Amino acid sequence: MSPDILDEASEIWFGPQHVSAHGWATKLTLVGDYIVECDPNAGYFHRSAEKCLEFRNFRQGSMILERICMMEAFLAEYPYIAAVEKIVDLEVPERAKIMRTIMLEFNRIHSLQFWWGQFAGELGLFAMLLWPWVDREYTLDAFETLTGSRHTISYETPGGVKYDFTPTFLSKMEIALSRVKERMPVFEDMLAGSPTFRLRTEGVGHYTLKQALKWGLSGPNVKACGLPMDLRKDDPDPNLAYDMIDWEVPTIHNENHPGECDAFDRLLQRFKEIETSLDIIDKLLPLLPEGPIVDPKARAKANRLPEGEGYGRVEGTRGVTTVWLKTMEKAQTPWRAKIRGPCFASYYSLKHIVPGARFADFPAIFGSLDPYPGWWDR
Amino acid sequence: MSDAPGSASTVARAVINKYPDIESKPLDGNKVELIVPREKIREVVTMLDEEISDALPESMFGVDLTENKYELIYIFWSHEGKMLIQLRVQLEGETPEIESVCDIFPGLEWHERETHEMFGINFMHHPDLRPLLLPDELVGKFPMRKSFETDRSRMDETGLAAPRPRPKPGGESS
Amino acid sequence: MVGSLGGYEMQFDFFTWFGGLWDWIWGILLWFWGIIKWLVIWILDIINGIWALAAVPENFMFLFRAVVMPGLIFLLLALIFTVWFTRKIWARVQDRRGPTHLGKYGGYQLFADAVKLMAKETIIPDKAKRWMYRILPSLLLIIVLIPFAFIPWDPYWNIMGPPGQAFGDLSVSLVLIFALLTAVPVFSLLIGWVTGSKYSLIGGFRSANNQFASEIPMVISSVGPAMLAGSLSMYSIVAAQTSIWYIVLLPINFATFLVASIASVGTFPFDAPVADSEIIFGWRTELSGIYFTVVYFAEFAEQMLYSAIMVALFFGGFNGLPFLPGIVNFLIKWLVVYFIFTVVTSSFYRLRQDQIVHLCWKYLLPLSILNVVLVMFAIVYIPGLLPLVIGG
Amino acid sequence: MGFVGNLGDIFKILKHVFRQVFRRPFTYFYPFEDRPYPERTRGRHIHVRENCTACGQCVRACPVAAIRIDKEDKKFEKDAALYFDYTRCIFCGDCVSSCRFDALYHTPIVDISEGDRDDLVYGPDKIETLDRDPLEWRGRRFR
Repeated sequence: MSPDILDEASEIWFGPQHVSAHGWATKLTLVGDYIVECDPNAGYFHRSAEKCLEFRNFRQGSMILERICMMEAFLAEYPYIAAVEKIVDLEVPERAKIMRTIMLEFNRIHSLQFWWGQFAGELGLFAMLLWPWVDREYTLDAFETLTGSRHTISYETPGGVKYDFTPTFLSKMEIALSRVKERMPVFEDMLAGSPTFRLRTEGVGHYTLKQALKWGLSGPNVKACGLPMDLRKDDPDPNLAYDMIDWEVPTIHNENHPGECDAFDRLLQRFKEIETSLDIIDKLLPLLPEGPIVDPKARAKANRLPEGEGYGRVEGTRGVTTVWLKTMEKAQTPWRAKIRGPCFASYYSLKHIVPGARFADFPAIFGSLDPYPGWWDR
Repeated sequence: MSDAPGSASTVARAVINKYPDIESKPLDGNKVELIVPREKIREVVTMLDEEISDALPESMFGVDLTENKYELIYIFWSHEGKMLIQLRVQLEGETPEIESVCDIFPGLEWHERETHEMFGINFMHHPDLRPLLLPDELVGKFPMRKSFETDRSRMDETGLAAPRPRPKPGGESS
Repeated sequence: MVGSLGGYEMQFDFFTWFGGLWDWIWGILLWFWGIIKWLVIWILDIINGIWALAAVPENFMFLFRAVVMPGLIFLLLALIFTVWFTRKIWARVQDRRGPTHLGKYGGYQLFADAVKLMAKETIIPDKAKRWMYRILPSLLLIIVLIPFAFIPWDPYWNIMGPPGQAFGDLSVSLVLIFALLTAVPVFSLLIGWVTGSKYSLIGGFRSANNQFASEIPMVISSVGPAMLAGSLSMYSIVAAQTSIWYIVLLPINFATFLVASIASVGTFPFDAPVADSEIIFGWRTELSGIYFTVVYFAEFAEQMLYSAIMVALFFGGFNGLPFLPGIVNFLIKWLVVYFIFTVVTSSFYRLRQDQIVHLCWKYLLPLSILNVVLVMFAIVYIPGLLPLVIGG
Repeated sequence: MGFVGNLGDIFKILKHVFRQVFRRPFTYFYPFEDRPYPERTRGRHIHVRENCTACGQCVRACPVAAIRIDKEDKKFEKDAALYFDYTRCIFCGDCVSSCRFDALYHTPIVDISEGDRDDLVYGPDKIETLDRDPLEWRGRRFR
């Protein structure tokens, strides 16, 4: 930055008590209407989840993880379970694998429904803020029928699943999914089709694929650049059922800037993500066999784990979510647990994406990266 | 050079024949682990950056092994080769020092800041090592170390109270 | 002989002086009483004069109209109804219920809000300029309420009275309304600047920028009906629309007027001055208590005013169903236009400040100028247009 | 994408919004109306003293140590009094799943709000019954 620009720059805190920045803060250096420097500040949500994990045994650990990101509780707690299952080899019954995959995809749809509303609210249209959240009520109702709680579901345990699918749950899921399918064209008109939306998001928050990978971005923020990097296809987890059906990873290939993406491409990418999830659930439901839902010896084996390190990974709605566990011989609690959230990288990447944009673009850029403070503060 | 999926071992072999004193240990699937000495970390990371075109710096974190012995683990993922490279660095001393790699992979900048404030591992040439997550009163106390005592008044009520057989390296762990 | 005190000769007879003191004091009191009496009499004369003036039926009717019926009381009640109506529409657009708990359909919610807001403590930030912080909000509300005097609600029952009367409708009331409304951006800029916070400063500049850019297309697109009716007085424009409403002849003009009025009020699509996801509440961030109430009402009064002008210019104010009194026609049309105004504003995303200005200067302005040119040619070359338009 | 295209989009959006305005809103009057809770809802607990054998499994299973057991206070021959601390409880359902003698159940009652914190510690008398004093406020029954 040439020094003479900075002397007439003014600093504004897009601060923690801000209407649309609840729980995080960024120091923006403004020259006129343009942002010259952006310094994201983390730590407002820090509840030391990693230290708490050192005091929880292996059945209770996943409950801390699902409270880090309420929007994708199934997806947040699964890496911990996968890490435990890598350390001690529990054989997960077939039915549990398919139920887990169905619920992960159902949770991805729920998280994207939330994101539609939040992004539209940040851009100013409060009608579009509440319409997807009305559909979300049906999804949460289905979650509550299955597990008993809307957000903090604690559904998966090492070795399988806690609650079984009941006919009422299947009918409620059917209602929720048909509601998503039927409302999709309406939301496409209101979001992608709205001229004011295109004015606010085209060419905003622009980065190339190379930069995205260097910052550690993953998930829809990278697939929008055209790279089909999806953990469900790259590193299929043995205890999930993604490799049982054939589906392909949705990506966006924008012709006027091929290897790059901006806020509008990320929106189109998330529309495709929802269609893929719906398609996966429709394919998996008929394959659901009868049988036990949890490995009978799971309780005994998962009580004290042998020495070892496990690295559980899952493709969350916002990117790759991973948990790394290290356990000592015959210890009830992990020696060290590292949680890596997808939004850790997307919040950091604001530091490079935002300079150059206008002050009014900041909510659009921030909203399009689909951030969640729980992930970078843990 | 991204080629057949089985390329994790080829990348590891390329690194080994360039730096003989690194030993590698294949993990399950397409993952490989390299034990890297402290002073060679920058060279290995730059070499990884050139070898793998689309390396994703997934995470970097520290592990406290009591008695001032720490371990740094860098994890990189590549979509082309579908491989995961894990670098492990052993560290010694009250506040160990290591070169920072955040100019090669900017994604690790905040990981290094967090490890610095949680474990007290100093990263040389890091642009701004301010505390990332901790409130002011915890800065400098390195809470993630095993020696950081926590409130254990209600430990007996949880099911964890049973004495856990642990290797007795001296330090009293969680 | 001067009083003797046991044989001493006194140069100054104290006792007679003391005896006279009482009369002196009594004189002062009388003098005071004279002033007070004069003052009271003077006030009574003034009241008497006013009463003599007001007792004249014509003046009294003007006072009654100005204060009660289409004037102050009616406006405040209409204002409160508008706020309630807007909140209900926003709620229905967002698939929820809006105010419900107080009153049958949340009717008393607005009175409760008004009382609460006035009772709230007014926190004046220390960086604010104190006396300007106190005066400006009320000035803003005055400026926005005055133009309501020139709106022709009813052929006889509007504030300015029928043309023949003493106060007769001004021949340039359309120009006067827009002259008053140009002061609004000045006040929003000043309030934003005076309250001293960075966010409100940005909001103030944005609102001024926004309104300058949108007022010109609005004024130009109101020239169309004036040319058709052949006069600049609101009353005669409305009177000329007996046979045909001008929206039928000038749909584009109505469209540019609607978009420009939305931009100059600063509601949703052109929401930069009050962008709550960026600069918390724009230039109104630091106001609280009674000042916030006044400014909040000023915004809704502005929306009411613009929809009333639209009804007068394009929907033929009090011309409508013959059996209904003029003011009822006007109110029904005003309700419909206000409904359209609110629903249109709550269905688009917020535009950036430069995009708003870009839209106003590059699209609205040429469109409204083109429209004026069209009306000119239509008047000259289309034979049947003039008698049709002049109407009764 | 062209002026006419934008105009078409604008009218499509207005059609959606107009159709939404005249639809029945989704929300309901919460304190007076309520949504049907499914039977698996993890609300407040009910402790059945007859089946309880004071084994303390629930105390160990709780991740946040929200249950305190008092073994001396017996009502039947081999049971114990439980104190549920609802300020700490996260409603995860581990205690219910770890109780082998069916002595603990969840109920779909989720609105347990109290005046001060120590009322939230449900003692043995409060944890067994579902009835609680109705909440009256300004002439309206909330509970």
